[in-house]
Amino acid sequence: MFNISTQALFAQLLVGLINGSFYALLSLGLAVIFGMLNIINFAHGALYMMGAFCAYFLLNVLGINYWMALILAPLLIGFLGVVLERTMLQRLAGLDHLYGLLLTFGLALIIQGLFQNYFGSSGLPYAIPQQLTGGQNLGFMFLPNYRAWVVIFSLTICLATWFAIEKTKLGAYLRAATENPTLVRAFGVNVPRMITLTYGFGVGLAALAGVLSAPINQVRPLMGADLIIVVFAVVVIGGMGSIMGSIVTGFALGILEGLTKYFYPEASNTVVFVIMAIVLMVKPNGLFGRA
Amino acid sequence: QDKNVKIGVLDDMSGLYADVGGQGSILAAQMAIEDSGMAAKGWKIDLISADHQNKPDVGVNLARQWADQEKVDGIFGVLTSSVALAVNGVAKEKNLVYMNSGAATSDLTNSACSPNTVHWTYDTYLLANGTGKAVVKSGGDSWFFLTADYAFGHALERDTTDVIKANNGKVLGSVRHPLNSADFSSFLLQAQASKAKIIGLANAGGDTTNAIKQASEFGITGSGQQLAALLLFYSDVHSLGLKMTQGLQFTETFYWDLNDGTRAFSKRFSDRMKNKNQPTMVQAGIYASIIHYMKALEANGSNPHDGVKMVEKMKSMPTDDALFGKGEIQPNGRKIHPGYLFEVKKPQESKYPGDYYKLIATIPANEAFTPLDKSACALVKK
Amino acid sequence: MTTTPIKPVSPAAPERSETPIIMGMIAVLAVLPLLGVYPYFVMQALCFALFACAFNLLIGYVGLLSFGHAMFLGTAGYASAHAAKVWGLAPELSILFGTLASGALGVLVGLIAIRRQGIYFSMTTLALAQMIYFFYLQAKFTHGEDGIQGVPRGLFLGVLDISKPLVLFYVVLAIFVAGFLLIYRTINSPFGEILKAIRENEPRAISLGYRTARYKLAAFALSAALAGLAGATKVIVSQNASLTDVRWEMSGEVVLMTLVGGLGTIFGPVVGAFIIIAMQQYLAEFGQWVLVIQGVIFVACVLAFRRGIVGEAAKVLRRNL
Amino acid sequence: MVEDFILETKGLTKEFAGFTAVRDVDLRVRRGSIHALIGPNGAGKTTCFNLLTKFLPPTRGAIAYNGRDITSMAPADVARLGLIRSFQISAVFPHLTGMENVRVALQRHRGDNFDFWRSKKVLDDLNGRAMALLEDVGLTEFADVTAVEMPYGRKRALEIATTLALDPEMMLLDEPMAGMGHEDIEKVVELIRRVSANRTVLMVEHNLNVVANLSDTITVLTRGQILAEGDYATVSANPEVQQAYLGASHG
Amino acid sequence: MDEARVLLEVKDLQAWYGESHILHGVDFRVREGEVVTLLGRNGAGKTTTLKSVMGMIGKRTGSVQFDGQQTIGMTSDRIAHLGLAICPEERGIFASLNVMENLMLPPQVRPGGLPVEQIFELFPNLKERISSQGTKLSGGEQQMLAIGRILRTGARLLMLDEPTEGLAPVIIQQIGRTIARLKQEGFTILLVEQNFRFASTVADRFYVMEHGRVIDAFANADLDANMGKLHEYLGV
Ligand SMILES: Nc1ncnc2c1ncn2[C@@H]1O[C@H](COP(=O)(O)OP(=O)(O)OP(=O)(O)O)[C@@H](O)[C@H]1O
Ligand SMILES: Nc1ncnc2c1ncn2[C@@H]1O[C@H](COP(=O)(O)OP(=O)(O)OP(=O)(O)O)[C@@H](O)[C@H]1O
Ligand SMILES: [Mg+2]
Ligand SMILES: [Mg+2]
Repeated sequence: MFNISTQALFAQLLVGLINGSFYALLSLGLAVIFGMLNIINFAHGALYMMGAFCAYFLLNVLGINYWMALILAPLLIGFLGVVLERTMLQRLAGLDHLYGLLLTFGLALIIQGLFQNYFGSSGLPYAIPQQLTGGQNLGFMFLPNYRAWVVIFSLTICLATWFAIEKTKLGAYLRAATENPTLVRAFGVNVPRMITLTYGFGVGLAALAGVLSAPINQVRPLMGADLIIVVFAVVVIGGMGSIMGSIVTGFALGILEGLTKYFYPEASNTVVFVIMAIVLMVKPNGLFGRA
Repeated sequence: QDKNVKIGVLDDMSGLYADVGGQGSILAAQMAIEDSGMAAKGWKIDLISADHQNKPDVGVNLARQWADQEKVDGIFGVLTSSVALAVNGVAKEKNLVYMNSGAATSDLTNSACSPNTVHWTYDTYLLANGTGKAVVKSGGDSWFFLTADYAFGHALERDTTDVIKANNGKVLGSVRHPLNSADFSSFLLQAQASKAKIIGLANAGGDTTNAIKQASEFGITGSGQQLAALLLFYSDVHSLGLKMTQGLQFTETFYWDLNDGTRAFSKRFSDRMKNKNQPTMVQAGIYASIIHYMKALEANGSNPHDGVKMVEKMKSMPTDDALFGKGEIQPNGRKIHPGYLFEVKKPQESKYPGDYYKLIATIPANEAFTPLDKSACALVKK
Repeated sequence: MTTTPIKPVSPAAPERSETPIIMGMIAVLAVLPLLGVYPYFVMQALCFALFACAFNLLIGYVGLLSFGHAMFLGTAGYASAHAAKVWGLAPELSILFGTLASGALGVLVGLIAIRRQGIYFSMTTLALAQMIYFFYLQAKFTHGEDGIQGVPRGLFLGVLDISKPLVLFYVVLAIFVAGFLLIYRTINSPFGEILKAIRENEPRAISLGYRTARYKLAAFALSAALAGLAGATKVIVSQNASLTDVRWEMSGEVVLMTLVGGLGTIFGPVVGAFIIIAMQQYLAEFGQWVLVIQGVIFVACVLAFRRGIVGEAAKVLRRNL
Repeated sequence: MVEDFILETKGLTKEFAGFTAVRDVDLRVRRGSIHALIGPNGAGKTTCFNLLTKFLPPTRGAIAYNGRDITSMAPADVARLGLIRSFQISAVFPHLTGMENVRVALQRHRGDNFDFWRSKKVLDDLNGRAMALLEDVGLTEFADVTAVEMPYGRKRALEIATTLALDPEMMLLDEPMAGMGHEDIEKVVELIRRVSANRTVLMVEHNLNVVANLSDTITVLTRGQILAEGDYATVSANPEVQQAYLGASHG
Repeated sequence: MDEARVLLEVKDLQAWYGESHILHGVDFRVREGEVVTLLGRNGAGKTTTLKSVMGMIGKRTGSVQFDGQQTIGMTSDRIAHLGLAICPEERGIFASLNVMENLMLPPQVRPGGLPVEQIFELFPNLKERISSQGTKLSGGEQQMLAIGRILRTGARLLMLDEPTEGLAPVIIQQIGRTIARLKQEGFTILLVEQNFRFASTVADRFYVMEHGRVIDAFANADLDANMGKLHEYLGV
């Protein structure tokens, strides 16, 4: 098992990077919501799933293609997020974040349950868009075009988000509002609206990841359920509230997981927790976390 | 004579296998009760159902409660090996009839066999033997396994490996992936690097469908390597679509479009399903096992609530139904019937909705399951 | 970004003894099976109630949210199942062995986790629990997905035939009551007072000379052992030990039970456990709707009964419950 | 005459990432005295307290308490030696009542007790003493009020009562009067004077009246270093101190 | 002074924290360009009054007119945009922001705020610690930061809740000078102070509060004549 060929290793690293893009995109949304709004958004996986279903329906019912879905699905699901925030989460402002967790967990159950009732558990197919079928033979591996697109696209989105939040004043408002919303509001910032929109944005990111994954994975009601805990771990390892932390950790975890899949595949679902335990032992606030 | 009998369908209603069993299982049971015509003969057959959520302890609790409180006489269905084994113990303790359709583990009729248990539809031996043997014989003599890292996956890999070796094939390697892996590209690359002719998928449900989908994306199926799904259900093929699954070979014991009998049943079935789906072999197994149970009830004449007696009666009667044809139940509880090696049609070969499979080979009943003399079951007199 | 300590429901409620309510609760529980409630259901619920109480000891009174408590439930389960089935130990010894095993694991995990704060503590416990899960998944003696099936019951203390449902029921009830009273006493002990102070303001407690890490560790190990007692008892009841009990979902479930019942209340975890177990048991018939119904209940709970059922009752009655 | 110092530091230094908050401080506190540590904001007074009570590890230097080297002890252990601090930002147990706050401190006398099997009724013995302490700081009517609900000034008083409950040999008070009304200040000054009879007090305070009134010795810290030391008259006459701390009107 | 416009007029202001009724009808007014101080014992309701004016208390009734506009029903973010700003008692420095970010946080609601350089001139400590985490500052430095950041916003009415608490005498004097200068520049200041000595050097007028009501008022010029009463109210 240990006669590693560099070629195989390269291939694993690349594949890991691809998976990392999903982790990064999902954990980014979760980090925005958690770090900024102090809501542990357990519905993230369910909303990710809805993003994928949204793409499916846009295509199969309305004939709207993948590229439009990439824009429309996050908007639609993001709007749903805004509604959820306005009608439910908002009432939990100022409470311990356990309550947000319980509420979003309940929402996740409802959403997943409903989808399962109507679409069954084995899911629906969604084809790779015409323009991105096929792939490149890199010598050491065959890289599907679609996967290459996923890496590039999510990296772009991640960096743009990071810029929008860390390099503009928005990030400072959000962080401050987490600590003391009353005061930030008294400074003249419409905190409730900002929180609503941020939640909608985080949810939109989840939906975007869902659309991206639709052509790769079967569009299944439970596709997000197993992911949520891993993605949450990524956010913690990166350091809660750190946007860059979640992006870097997302990609890094993808790669490490890829290597684990090669050397000790049985443990590939556990490796993230091993890393989390080690990181928290050495750096109590995560890799990029503020003390 | 007491003509009141209550049976329960215990299955995954909300989880990964809800399409394989789920609501369809309940419908199959209802149809069996109706078709048996027992009501006309003065029998009152009650049906209840519940979701075991794929958790053994939930399954055990429900089964026990059914026995104690609901006075259930027989439990049917029970997908997922771990739950199936757990319920097996309760059925024996409470002296129920337990007819499993859906669990893969061949332990049910070997080390864990019980005088209360009949294992109907398929098991790992059949899957390994059916698919493994046929594929090796048709030239797929070098294998690489993607195995789900749990008892079922291990058993499937082990059994298939035995079959491959017995047929002069070889196994070049395997990876054991955790249950519910979303991404298979890494494993697929390893499989690709092995240069094995056949990539055997020793997993189930979402793992299998994702692996198949990604194999096509990575151009594996186009590059000379072939996938063999060791456990694939009609519902999986239906959900993946023919484009993705074309050319896949696998074993089932029931296909809706197999003969007139299956077609007639399936038509009635799909008309009554909310999503108009055709029955899976698991659902068909529930139907057939209940039909046989009803026949035994009638033939029995004495106490219908005595599980061991009922199962003995069933073993003593040959089985015959429209879905699985003629067969028998062996002393170890194994229901014997033929298996079928199918190949998924190309999209252009499919003539009408649901026309998915090509029959490649029939595995005769006497070869499909563990030979009695090899059974580890204590009920088998040697 | 630390978890703000969960506030006690009615901090200034006049001190009134809970003894009559506790007696009442025990009395009700004791007659349940005689009233036709299915004894196995009550036993199952009692085990989870004890589990939730143990968990609540940490979150409600020390302010530590463990998100890996399933590891203690499951460890004790496997340990006692193995002891009973493979070594043939008597049931009470198996339970004791399981409890001790979880207590010991609690000390180990506590040593690592206790120094982390808030969500990072929760995540450390989750991470360790997942590693433990992986160990049980791979270890031979647990039989992976199939679990340890058919655990024998035998004679409790050499005299009580616990294969009889009613005998078993009263044994389980006795174990639950013992565990519950121990927790109740702990909360109302001098030790418990210090725990509350630590939850409220740890640096201040340190500056008063309390070695808070030791207190937290002691509380953690105690909670782990009691969770273990619940897990071991559960195995004797259901006669199998499976991976379900070590999954993270189980750790989540105990959080739910406690929240639904009322965090930091005395009776909340018991009520919460009964509700959730009843839901699982009785909703099972609704098949595919189980998830949706559960979800609706959680959402309703958070929106309408934020303090949990017992917490809301306590507020209305203006007393500690 | 050999002077009896209860607390001595040698070259005490604390650096935070690229910033030295406390630099080479040799502080000596005479037993039985009231010693004030004053200095402009950010001079390092609170940091000093944190170092002395081990809430922060020093970068360099040594601390001796009662002749014993405590440089590498844990904070709780330092407290057990009788060196108790209060906090600049008021530190109470918010959801405990006044009485319970004080009782938690009184419980320390019972030693390291993990007696989770005993009823808390055993603590009722402490109620009398707790009530007396609350009375000392004028909090009698707040005995059953939870600390969150108390006005700020009361919380400070409660904190002092809690500190006193441990009967410390040496008390470190960080701005005990901050946020208090005039009457309360006078009360607390009296209280400190009274309780200092057989103990040592080291305090940080910006209220110069209080400092002048109470302290035997004053150490002035600026930018982490000792600028001057002596009684109030000496220190306040020092032009450097005037410039750095007292400001123009104190010429 | 008398001709100056009334900038803030509070009438029969009542406020509640949850169930507890804290303010029982507060009346006072502040003219443009004035420095007015609220005095009173601990717990008299001074802080609550400031927060109610700012709209930071959930339940309040009565009338609060700012510049002729009724604000009692507005949310605090809208009130802020009218040109009010608060420096809270507990300072409200954000741990997740560094000093500069804390300083730059409040949005500018109007032109005419102090430029950052001037704020650093007033509080040189802040400049030195510019990239420290906000809550790592010493107590006094945090107080400076809390005052500094609302000077930037251009708000015309500054409400300072015990701004001298925990500050060294030299800084208190500096704050005194700052307030004088702000007044010159046309800012109006509503102050809450325990430090009577300081208040007497900066304020034009005083209101005395007790039990959630204003019970007395006098101008700085009449201070000597009122010392006896003050002693009774505050124990000065
Ligand atoms: N944890 C820390 N990290 C970085 N810098 C710190 C930390 N703690 C304190 N400082 C800095 O060290 C300096 C001294 O702080 P300290 O709190 O000791 O001052 P102080 O003398 O108590 O002032 P004040 O009278 O305002 O309370 C300050 O400039 C502060 O910003
Ligand atoms: N969050 C709160 N919940 C309940 N009561 C409160 C709360 N905050 C303050 N109070 C009460 O309201 C009353 C007025 O408090 P406020 O803070 O306005 O007084 P203050 O005059 O500013 O006193 P101080 O000089 O101590 O700051 C006090 O009796 C206090 O106990
Ligand atoms: Mg200080
Ligand atoms: Mg105040």
